[in-house]
Amino acid sequence: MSDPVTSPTPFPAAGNISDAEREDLRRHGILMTSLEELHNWGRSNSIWPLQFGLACCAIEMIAAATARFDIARFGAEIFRPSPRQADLMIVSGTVTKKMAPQVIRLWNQMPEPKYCIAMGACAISGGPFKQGYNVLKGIDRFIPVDIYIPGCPPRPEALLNGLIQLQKQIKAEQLTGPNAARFTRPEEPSEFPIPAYGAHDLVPTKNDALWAPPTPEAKA
Amino acid sequence: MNPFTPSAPTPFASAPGPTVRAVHDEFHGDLLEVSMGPQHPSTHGVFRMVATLDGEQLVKLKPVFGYLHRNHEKIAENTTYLGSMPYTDRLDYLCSMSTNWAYALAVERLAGQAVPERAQYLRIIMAELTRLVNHSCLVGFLFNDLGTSFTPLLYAFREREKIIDLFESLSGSRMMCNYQRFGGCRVDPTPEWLAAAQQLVDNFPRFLDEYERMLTGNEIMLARTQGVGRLDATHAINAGITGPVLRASGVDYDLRKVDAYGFYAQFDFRVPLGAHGDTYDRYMMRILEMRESVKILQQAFKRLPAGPIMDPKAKLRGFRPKAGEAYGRLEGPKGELGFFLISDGSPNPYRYRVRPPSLINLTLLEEMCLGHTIADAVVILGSIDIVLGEVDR
Amino acid sequence: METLEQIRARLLLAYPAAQITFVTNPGPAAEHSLLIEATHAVEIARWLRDDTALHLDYCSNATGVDWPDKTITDVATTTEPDPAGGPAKTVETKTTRLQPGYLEAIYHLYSIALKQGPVVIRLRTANRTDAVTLPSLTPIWRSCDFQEREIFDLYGIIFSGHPDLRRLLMWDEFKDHPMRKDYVEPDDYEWEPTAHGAVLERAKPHQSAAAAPALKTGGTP
Amino acid sequence: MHDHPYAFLALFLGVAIAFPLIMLGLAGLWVKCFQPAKPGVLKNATYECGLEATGDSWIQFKAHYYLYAILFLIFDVEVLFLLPFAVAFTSLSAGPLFAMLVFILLLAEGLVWSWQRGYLAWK
Amino acid sequence: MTPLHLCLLISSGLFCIGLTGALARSNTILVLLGIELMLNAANLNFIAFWRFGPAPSPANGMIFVLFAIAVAAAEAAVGLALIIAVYRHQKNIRLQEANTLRG
Amino acid sequence: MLGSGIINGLIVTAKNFAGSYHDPERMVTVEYPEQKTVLPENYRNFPFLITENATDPMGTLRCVACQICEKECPPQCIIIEKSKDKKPDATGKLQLYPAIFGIDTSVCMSCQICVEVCPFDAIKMDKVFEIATTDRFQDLFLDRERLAKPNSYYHEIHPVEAAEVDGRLLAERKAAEEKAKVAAAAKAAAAAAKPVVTPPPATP
Amino acid sequence: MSAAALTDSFLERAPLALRDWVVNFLPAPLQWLGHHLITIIAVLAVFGTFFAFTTIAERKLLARLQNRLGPNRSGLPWIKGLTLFGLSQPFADAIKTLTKEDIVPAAADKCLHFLAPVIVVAFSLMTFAVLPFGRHLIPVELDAALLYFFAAGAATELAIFMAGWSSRNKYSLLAAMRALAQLISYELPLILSVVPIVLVTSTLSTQNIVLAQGGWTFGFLPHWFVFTPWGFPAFIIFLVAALAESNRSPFDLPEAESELIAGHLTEYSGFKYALFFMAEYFGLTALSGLGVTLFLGGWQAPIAALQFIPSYAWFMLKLIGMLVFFIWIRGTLLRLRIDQLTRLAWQFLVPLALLNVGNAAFWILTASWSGPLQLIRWAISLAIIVIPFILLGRTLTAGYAPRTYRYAP
Amino acid sequence: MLGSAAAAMLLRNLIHSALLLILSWASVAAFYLWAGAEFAAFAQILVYVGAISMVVLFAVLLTRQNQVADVVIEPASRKRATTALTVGACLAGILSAAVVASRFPAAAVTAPATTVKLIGLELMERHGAALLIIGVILTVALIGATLLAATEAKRNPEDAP
Ligand code: SF4
Ligand code: SF4
Ligand code: SF4
Repeated sequence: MSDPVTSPTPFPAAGNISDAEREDLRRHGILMTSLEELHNWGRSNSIWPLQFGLACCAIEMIAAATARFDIARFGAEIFRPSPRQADLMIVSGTVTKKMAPQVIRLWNQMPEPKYCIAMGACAISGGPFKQGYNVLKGIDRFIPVDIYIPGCPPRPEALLNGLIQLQKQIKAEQLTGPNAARFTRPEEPSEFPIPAYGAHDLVPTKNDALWAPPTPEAKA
Repeated sequence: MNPFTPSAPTPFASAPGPTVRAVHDEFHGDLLEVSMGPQHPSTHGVFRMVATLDGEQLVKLKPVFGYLHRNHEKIAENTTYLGSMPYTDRLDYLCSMSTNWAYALAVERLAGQAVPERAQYLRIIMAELTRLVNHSCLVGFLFNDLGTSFTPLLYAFREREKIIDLFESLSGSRMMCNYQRFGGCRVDPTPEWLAAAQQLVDNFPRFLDEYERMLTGNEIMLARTQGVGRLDATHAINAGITGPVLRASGVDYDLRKVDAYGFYAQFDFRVPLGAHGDTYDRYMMRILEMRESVKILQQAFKRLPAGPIMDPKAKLRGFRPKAGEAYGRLEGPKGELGFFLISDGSPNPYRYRVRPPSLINLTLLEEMCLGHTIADAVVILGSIDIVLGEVDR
Repeated sequence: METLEQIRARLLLAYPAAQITFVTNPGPAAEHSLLIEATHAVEIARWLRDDTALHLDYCSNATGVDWPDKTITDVATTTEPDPAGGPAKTVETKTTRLQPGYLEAIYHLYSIALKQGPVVIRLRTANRTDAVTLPSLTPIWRSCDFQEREIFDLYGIIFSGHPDLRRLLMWDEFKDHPMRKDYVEPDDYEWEPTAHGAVLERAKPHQSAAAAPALKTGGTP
Repeated sequence: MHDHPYAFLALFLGVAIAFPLIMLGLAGLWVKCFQPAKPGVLKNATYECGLEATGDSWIQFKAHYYLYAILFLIFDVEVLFLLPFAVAFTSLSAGPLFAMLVFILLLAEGLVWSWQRGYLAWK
Repeated sequence: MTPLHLCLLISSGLFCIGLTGALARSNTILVLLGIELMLNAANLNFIAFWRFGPAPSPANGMIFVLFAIAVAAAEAAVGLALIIAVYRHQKNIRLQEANTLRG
Repeated sequence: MLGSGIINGLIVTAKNFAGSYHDPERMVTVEYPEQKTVLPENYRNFPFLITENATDPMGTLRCVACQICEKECPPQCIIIEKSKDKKPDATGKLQLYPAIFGIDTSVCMSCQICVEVCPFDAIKMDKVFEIATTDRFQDLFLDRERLAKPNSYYHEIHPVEAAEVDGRLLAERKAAEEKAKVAAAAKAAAAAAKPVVTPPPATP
Repeated sequence: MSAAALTDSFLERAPLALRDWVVNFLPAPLQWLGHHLITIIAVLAVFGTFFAFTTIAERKLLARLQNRLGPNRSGLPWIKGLTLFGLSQPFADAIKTLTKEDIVPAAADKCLHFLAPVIVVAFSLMTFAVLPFGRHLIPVELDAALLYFFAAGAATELAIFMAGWSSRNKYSLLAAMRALAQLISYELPLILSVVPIVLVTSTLSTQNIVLAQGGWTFGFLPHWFVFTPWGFPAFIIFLVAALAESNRSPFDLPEAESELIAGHLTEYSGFKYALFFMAEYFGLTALSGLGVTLFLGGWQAPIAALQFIPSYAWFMLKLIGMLVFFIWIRGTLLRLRIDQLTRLAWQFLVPLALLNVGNAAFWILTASWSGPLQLIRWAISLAIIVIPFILLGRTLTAGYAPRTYRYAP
Repeated sequence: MLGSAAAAMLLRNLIHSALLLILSWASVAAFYLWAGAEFAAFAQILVYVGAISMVVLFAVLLTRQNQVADVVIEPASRKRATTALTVGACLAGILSAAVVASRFPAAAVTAPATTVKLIGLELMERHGAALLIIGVILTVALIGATLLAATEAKRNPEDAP
């Protein structure tokens, strides 16, 4: 999904179901779809984020959990300190090159299905600090990101907005068929290589299988 | 009272390297090296402590930095003076207002820039509000480290939101105020804003009372914090520890009094001092300082003069201070926050250096923690009050 | 507090062999400083700390500065008598010389006991390449511990006598000293839709294909 | 098969063990049907705050509270005698009462002794 | 076979396992545990004779078991404390080497 | 006595529990997607470009592509390319306009410096923050078309500030018109030729 | 039984009648089996649901304590726009954890890692067997029911140790050791706090203990043990020990987030984690149930006039009350340190509990005192417990006191 | 019961052994229960599973260093193991033969109705002296064990981290 050209869109846009998909639905039968719906309902209402903050954005993430904004209303206040029980990784803040391997390792150690929100300019692209020599220019160079929330820092409401979008995305996921979600497909990787500390930079500087800058055709 | 005696033995004159305190030991086992952080619920960000444990007891503790090293200084040396101002917001992201001021202070020293009176008052108002924000959050986080299930933190954040709302309606952003300019402030608050702020400040002691009622006398809290993480004055001074942590050790050193920068000399407030230098004292310093801040704020609201908020000679663009250097410092909520600037006459600073209180206050972390349990280490770290944006910059 | 000149005088009395230079600060802040030669730095620092009149018990700030090599053009004007006997001609000979760069460590000292300060002292290395060792002041002021490690990390000054000189901010495998003025940043600007200025230079090689779509979105009305 | 007085407990134990097993089985079934397990070297590595785990955690552990364990063991046994005594308390004569008093005092003395010696204080 | 026979068979089995373990293992903790097992086997016999033996007294067997448990507990406490004390001096819990212990 | 501190704590939390049902001071939750906090006038998120006319946004951009904001933007997230031709601006002067104006919101730090330095009041801060997206490359680079928003929108989100800005602009325009008139009169007097280019009226 | 009892008898017996009715369909030799199985399944179903709602209640109550709303919009699948006040939240969590990938660390002891959650759930469930839920509702009546309860409870901490040790994770190992320390420290005060009741009631059977608390003075002062000078301290000791036994704040050291990440749970994912979670709540519920049984009159109505409400309803109400109290505690207090934890147990609770046993003995021996002597009896009894409480409390908190501060001149 | 006991005695991993032993103790308790000795069964669980196991686990964890080198392979100990096995097997044979061969008087058909109260009465009225002796034993064990376990160890210099 980081590469809009090659990988299929993670879920069909609402109201945009092709004939093949509809056929697929019929084959699934009603049982399958209701199972899917139950499954998605459960998951989307119980998103436990990893308790993990990187920088300033983390404060806004905490603020989103406080009384004023109360992320608990979405069932997502259980910030788990261990990645083993987390469903969502909110990369909230600047990912430095020194920190990147740790972030990726944590992501790897999360069980499927897992989601990633890049919160704030820094997590998306390095943000204001992208000119720094120790700043990773976007966490999506190493792990797949589902939702990007721009802002510096994004308001807590913006995080809630991102969470609602993620819920929508989860609710649209399918268990089987050609558009089956990432975690159901055996060939989709669930762990990503961790870069090593090099003499001048991380080695490698990005995961080529995952990330490529957009090409001119992408726009067309 | 000054604890320093001229003939005091030189602390840490010998190599203060890894010290293994002789732990009174019955069943000495293997030492367990545990990494606390960078992803850890209570390292306040991406700080890492490598703790060597003997059972539950710490025999060694090495802090590891740099997980949030965002190259702030390098970027600032490639940006204009003005361009660095929003970056200072992100240094100590809990108190952007006072960080802004520290930077503005340094640049004003460097360029010999004057600041109008109203702006000085506004700066004091903002800085003290920031202190309230910082200290109440810190206390909340400290209790989180002590093992409450978020309740004090959430109460603290409830109050913080009110102040943050004020900042937002004034400067446009909740956290990244970018409010100070060289020679004044950016926005002039409206009378409604001032009234709202005053009301908030008047109500603040109520919150503090409730907070203290809930926690200060709590037996568990006393047992968890008193006598934990002792820091004596001589060592604290030598290690450059500043701010409430230093004053908790009984040293009377508050830059608001010592340097009397801004208009602090005209305000009537007291500097609380601790006697034991333990975690409890550090906690109480924050509470008492908040009460003093409220006093300062009330005076400031009463006396706020009318007038311009920017020096008419101040320049927004094309700002090129003369060659030279300056070190500006102020009493941030976490300690002495300084900016050291060298100008070579170009629009960008030649050297831009932040003196981060958070980093330097950690100098004696190991010494404070040794012999305590791992649970105490977390609390001691919490009581020092660091913010990683500033530690690693 | 005494002026810096007075301090210098007293210091020279105490350490006649030491070289202590007064460095003026031309800016409005006028924070002048003392340049102290490395061999006596530790003793002088201890003197500054323990002297009863100064009592600089608190080292607030320690920082490094990089002064790269500079080519300085000296214009020497000589008056040459014209061999032809005409009026003496002034000849300008331009000589360029390389002023070798150095690394500098600056310490801001205050006294908490007497509430006075600052006294600024600076130490300089001989050059920027091989003779980059300075004495560590951590044994005198523990607060220099992390700051000197940071200077070592970012500027590459080696502090002899530092108890634990490791990189502070970057990882141990890192080779460069990134705060030096000639540090070359790693080239990782693969995608940069808003490249210009300095960034553009670095992003250019990657831009040709990548940034094109973003730029194309403009167009004339 | 017939109803043994304690058959209920046995059955209860059986069901109590079966219950989590069935749930885990269900979870396993789901994994089999829809969600291929994707173990990996990196994923199954031991967690250590995002770092690579170093050293073994199965070490010889130092536990100050070994003394507590011994105390606990002894007092547990005491409770064992205390309970039947307590049940019979109301119908006992003075002699046994006195015996029990001595018994308890003996053990309490042990507690006081270790307290005095500082074994109850964590060092 | 009567239940009593069954009980006795089981208890003798347990006893022999405990004995074998206590003899075979060189790890002192395991030796101690073997001894505990043997004690358990004895307890089993108490219960068996109390329940299935002739002319049972109402609570005697049980009380003996209680006493036995108490003694076993005391034995375990002292035994393991001893092992730990030895280990601390020796960094070793193997039986053969324990006799080389001196102060 | 032992326990009194704990009981005090319990009383405080109980008070807060009860308060959360009746005391708006204590119950501060704003149920986000349904209820929203009113953003203060000064709130800023990302910049946008002001156009005078909603019907012809690209034709009436206030920006004159002076590139000051591009230079001053601390993280360098603005890109501007000047046009080749000129168009009349609000005051009627012929000005360049940006052929390309892009802001990378995935980098922008919402610092408002671009707004402060812009001499033409052409760039202002928007308040929209619900812009989470799944595609960083497509959605987060805002080009000219997506940045342009009419002046009426500006009035909507920053009423006080916008009124002030418009007042100032109006004054400036008046002054310019006066000057133009004087100049025109002078010119007319001189040559009595050449029509004056009238500026498009600004949308209120 | 009063007249009200006549009206309640049907409701009282309804669950039993239902069971007997179902069992009748089974062939006679299997009836005992069905009888037991139905009881077990009923217990499982009731407390399974109860667990689910406890979690959501905890989240909502904590939220309210913290001035938040808490989960309130889960609703149901298939139906849009329904929120159900978030009551379906636990089911969403259940579905999620059930379908979550299960990670077993490569270094772990696989067998124990698998067994630990099973054992912990099994044994925390086992403790329900002896709780009298109602006048006629008790899964099994044992003569040594209390002993059984504690015996079953002891196994759960062992399982926590297994979990922590088998994960082969440093935080888990520390947690495992803490779990052991906690067990060895708090099992004893827990049992000792119960001994006074055994002294007074001369039985270990839970049902008999509840029966012993029947009756009222003047029709509204129930004869619950918590209202006696020995019962109240015992109840407090029991509460503290119960909190510690079920690893609840302020004794949640094994999973102390701020120090040990998630403690023994650090390496557990998916449903195994949920099982631990479940076991914690089962354990808490069972201990609360025991507390209700022993001190709060079990299923007895608080006022004679309210006897028409079925006994099991009273039991449940009191149980919920206890749980709310525990949640309240969790929302307020901070965590003890491990040394303070053991110290509190051994230097405060155990001596106090032992004294309290003597107190109860005194109470029995002076049962015949009446009139003004009754007052003296109360006074002595209170003195026996209050004076040591104050003295021991002093030594426990010696050196800790709020301080006053000076200001710079 | 037998199986777990045997396995416990065989396993190399001390923790596994200890846990298996706990299982076997628990099954002994189950056996008591089967025999109708309710109080003894729960007492067995309480003391063995709840308390002795703790002490054992602590002991194992405190002395873990040599567990890997707990050698059965070494010739000396292998010899010992074989001897032990033969001794055990012989004894097992003899005992079971004796059991099978012996005749016991007819057993009581129903379990003696033993309530806890009865045990208490019996214990206190008839075995008071024994109780006191047990009390002394326990106290002595307590003091002895604590003393043993708490004596200050000399720290070897190489232990220093
Ligand atoms: S995006 Fe802005 S607020 Fe967030 S971490 Fe980066 S600099 Fe801080
Ligand atoms: S708000 Fe700041 S970062 Fe964003 S475009 Fe404007 S100047 Fe650049
Ligand atoms: S927005 Fe303003 S500053 Fe930027 S180019 Fe346009 S007119 Fe110039």
